[in-house]
Amino acid sequence: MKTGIVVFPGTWSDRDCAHALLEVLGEPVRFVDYRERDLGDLNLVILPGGFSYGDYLRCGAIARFTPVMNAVADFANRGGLVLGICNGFQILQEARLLPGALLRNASCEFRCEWVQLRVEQSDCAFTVDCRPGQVLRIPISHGEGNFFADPHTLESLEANGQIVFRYCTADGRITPEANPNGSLRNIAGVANARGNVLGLMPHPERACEPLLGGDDGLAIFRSAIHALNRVAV
Amino acid sequence: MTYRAEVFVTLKPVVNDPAGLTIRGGLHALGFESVKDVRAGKYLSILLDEADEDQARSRVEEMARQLLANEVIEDFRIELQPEPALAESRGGGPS
Amino acid sequence: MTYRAEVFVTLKPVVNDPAGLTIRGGLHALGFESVKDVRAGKYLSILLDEADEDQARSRVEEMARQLLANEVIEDFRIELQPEPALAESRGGGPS
Amino acid sequence: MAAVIDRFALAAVALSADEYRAIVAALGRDPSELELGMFGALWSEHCSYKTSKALLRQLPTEGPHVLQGPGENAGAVDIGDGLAVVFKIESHNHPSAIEPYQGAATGVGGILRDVFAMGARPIAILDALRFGPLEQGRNRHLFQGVVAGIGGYGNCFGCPTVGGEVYFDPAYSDNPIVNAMCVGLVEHDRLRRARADRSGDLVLLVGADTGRDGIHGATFASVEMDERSAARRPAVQVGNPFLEKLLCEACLRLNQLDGVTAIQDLGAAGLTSAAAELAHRGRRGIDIDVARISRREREMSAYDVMLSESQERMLVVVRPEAETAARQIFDHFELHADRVGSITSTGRIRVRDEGAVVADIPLKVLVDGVPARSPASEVPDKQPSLGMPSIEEPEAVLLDLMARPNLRSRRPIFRTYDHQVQDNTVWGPGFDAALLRVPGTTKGLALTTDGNPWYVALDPYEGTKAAVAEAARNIVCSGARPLAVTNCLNFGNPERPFVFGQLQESVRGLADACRAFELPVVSGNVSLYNETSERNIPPTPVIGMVGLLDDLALRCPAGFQEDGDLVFLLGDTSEELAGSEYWRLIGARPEGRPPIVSLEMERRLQAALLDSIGRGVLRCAHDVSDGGLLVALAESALFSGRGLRCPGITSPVSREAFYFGESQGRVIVSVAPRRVPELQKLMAKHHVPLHAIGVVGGEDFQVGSDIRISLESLRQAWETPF
Ligand SMILES: Nc1ncnc2c1ncn2[C@@H]1O[C@H](COP(=O)(O)OP(=O)(O)O)[C@@H](O)[C@H]1O
Ligand SMILES: [Mg+2]
Repeated sequence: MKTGIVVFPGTWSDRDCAHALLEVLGEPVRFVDYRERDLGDLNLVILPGGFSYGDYLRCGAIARFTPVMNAVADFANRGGLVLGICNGFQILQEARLLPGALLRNASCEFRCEWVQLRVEQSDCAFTVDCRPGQVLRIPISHGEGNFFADPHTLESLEANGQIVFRYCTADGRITPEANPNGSLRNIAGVANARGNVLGLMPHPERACEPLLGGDDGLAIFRSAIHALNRVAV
Repeated sequence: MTYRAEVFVTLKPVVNDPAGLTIRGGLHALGFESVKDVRAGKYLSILLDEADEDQARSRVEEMARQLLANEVIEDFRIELQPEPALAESRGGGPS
Repeated sequence: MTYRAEVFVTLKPVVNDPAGLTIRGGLHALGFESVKDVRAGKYLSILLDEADEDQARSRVEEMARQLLANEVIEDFRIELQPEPALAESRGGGPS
Repeated sequence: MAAVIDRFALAAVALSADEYRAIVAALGRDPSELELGMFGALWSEHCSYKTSKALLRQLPTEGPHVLQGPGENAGAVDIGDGLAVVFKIESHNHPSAIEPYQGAATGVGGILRDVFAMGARPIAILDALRFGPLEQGRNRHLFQGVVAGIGGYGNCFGCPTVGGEVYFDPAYSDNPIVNAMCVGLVEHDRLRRARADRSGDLVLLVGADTGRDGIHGATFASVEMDERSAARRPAVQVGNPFLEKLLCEACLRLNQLDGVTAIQDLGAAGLTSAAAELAHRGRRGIDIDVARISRREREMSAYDVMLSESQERMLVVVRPEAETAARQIFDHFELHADRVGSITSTGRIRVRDEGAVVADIPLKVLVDGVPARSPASEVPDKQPSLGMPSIEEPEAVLLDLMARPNLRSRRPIFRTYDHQVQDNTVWGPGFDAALLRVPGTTKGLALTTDGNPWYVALDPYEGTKAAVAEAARNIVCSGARPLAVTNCLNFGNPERPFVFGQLQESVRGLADACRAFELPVVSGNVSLYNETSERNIPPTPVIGMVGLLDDLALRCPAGFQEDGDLVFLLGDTSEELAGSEYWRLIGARPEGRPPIVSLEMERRLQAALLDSIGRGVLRCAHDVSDGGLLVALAESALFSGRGLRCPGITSPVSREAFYFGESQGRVIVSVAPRRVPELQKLMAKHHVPLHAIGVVGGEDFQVGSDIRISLESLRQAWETPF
């Protein structure tokens, strides 16, 4: 497997993702510049967190038009695995590869803290290693992670099983108190209909080592690796 | 009487505007070469009850001065109209 | 010809507006009790060279549709005037 | 004196008539307007340290691990494995008072540039803040704006904010304190000095276009604020953390390139200061052509360009043959670079505008020539220690204390800061010191800032000593060994004798404490003239400290770990209540003698702690500081959600002093019962007093018959929102 980590101007969790994959999981990675147009050598593409173009107009709005995004769209349409983390999630939505939008946090404040996620779907490529209902502890770090979609879209997301993670309490309950940003229905991560593109606000790459507070994030990367191996077999 | 005030807050011309510059760069990259300058600001639409238009205007000016803008780096402009058909005042509701 | 376009980007009425709510709270705390609702949006002032007003307007509409607003959550409105006395076009210069 | 140079012109550049005469004498002629502006900037307090320089000479700055002491953009200390830690703290008080968000944001931007100018990757930010009480709307506005601005810049840039401190006192109402510290890492052989020592090198100006930003910001930070300053040219600007991120990545890549001589950030006094210091450090001269500089605005004069303080700009000095390679790096990051001049052998800074020479000054005069100021000073008499008021209800007092703005949980603040980005944060904010992994090693860096303002206000010498001791204690509690110090001296108007006296005493305390702990001071910053309408801030030194932990596996947490563990107090308590939070809670007058640090005892305590932590004897260690013993115990309980039972402690001093006094040199620790004999032996060996306190466990916090509170009520008090 080979993972590409896309670097836009202003991206910062590129190095963290590379650390998690390479140093913790021993998976080869390569950084992909936003001007590149060819992802032919890759099996997994990560759009990491950060503030692409400063997030000045809208998170992800400008990054979405960089050359690499055409390649990412092609890659996704061919069934390649694409993971958007935080700013990467926002970029995928701007590019219409994922539904909905992310508004300012309801508190209007940035939030950096550990949260719990309930795995809602285990047939998404990024959760094949998880049980439905499993609770993962992973940090968030964002000012605009408040998931919004119109009622029609929401219903179809529910119906198609595209809601992959929801914010929950430590024992897996979906409550308003467990929702750190005001997201509709506590949605923390959604997939496309085909299940090969996932976007989530929390940062799994920050939860890969007990030394740093926990390693539940590994489940997401390992799932992708296993999903790919399965296809390859 | 209910009024709708629109407040436009912009950075003073002498102040640098990173957001405006970055948006201009984004427009150029999209092929909108004719764009020479972009300044980014805030737009606030405020619904308020006041006795008359003068009073409404002077209240909104106070708000802008105290909270909505920082005159060290920002300018603001206010536009005001009466909001006629507002049956009921809905909290966070839209116009 | 040089035109100045003003683009107002607002959240759609069905989308809730945390920034607007927070500002309303701030205004109430400052004693501006008459404020019933605040909606927060973006204000962009764009200077561009185009052949005529129609073309300028349609270009700015394209910009708004493609980049400046996200139609999933936002609406926009455009106002346009010719910018008369602009002697010289310098990169990041203010008007 | 030339007719044009009147009192007002000098006031505009904040120079005295004597200083003007010194300039004329050195140049052998009257300075031009631009030259006078350049002198005003470089001879300002902010750039020249003319009032504090002589005092700062007392500080120890050398040590076996010091790779770079004061005098460069930041200090650097060896941490083994070929790596160096680079750090510095700086103030942005004045801009933050005017525009709190942008003032604080650009403060973070400035200190980040100091660190990556040294070739180091910034790995952590800390912020030390002081405000007036939040009951006043303006203070709340400043507080919220500053916190949002620090997060806004650091979060976007991608450097974690891992620690700091926030205190509230009416004395800071007009004049908040905003200090930011940045810590970076670099390989020894990539540590870069901002020193242009080769004639013929090219000077590139990279980053933002130059606007009329903060012209005379440097002088502005050196005179008191008054009503007029609001009407001056806006001295606050809008930070661009996105551009700074690109600049940083470009500089780090540039740092790997052969043929790059020096990198220098543009800060106070802009291009004038950057160019002059760069060339002067290398004993060279520099030519600048202002016509080549990209501007943001029309009709900017040479004066505007040379003195602009536009943010997010760097000077890069390269050999001519390296220019192309350097430009490739800038192009990669879509950064704009102008070639604005060259390094010469003249020893002068020469500024040209469209061919004409508009300034020509010997660097020795401009950079080093300012006559030192030694204002009159007045050192107050030592205060007597005061008698104790007695308390009726310790439980109510404890709950009140936990909820006080100065003691309650800082989580509402630090959860708005990204404290994890870069994947090295072992412990973020919330404990004694933050702990970061040194990537690629088993080592950790412990980071803290400290400076209890009330002790310093009561006694600048003792208070500053205490700040150093507390910082070191915080580091040691995590298991790390203190390495070196940075400091920010925030004081009032030094032309007032009592203020200069405070500064003198404070620096003396800093020097004595650093010597006692063998801690070199490798960088720092002085912020004077924190005076508004004749009201001066209390003396506010802030100590930033970095410590090294050789093996992260040996780190020691601050919260109780296991039920049944035994809790001890290390160190002795005296009848000391003046300056404590309890003192303010009961409304006592701000007078008396603050807690006094015995440097000798403190050294023993810290050695004993490191010894015990190194042997794995301790389960937790937490320093007893603001609020006193019970507050420290309550915090250790809340950190981990484990209760505490103290069977009734026999207090060697009055109950008030024991429970709520802030005697220094004390730490609470917990140990597994079977290791108690070892602990006793170690403390005996180091001659550190050991007092049994209680047992970890349960849902309650219980002290004899005085206190029995559920952890939940403690938590509620502690988590009172701001
Ligand atoms: N402004 C701030 N930014 C980040 N962290 C902060 C800030 N203020 C306080 N903290 C963190 O909160 C904790 C408590 O602060 P403080 O009471 O000053 O600690 P201590 O007494 O151990 O020095 C520390 O971990 C500190 O780093
Ligand atoms: Mg402390």
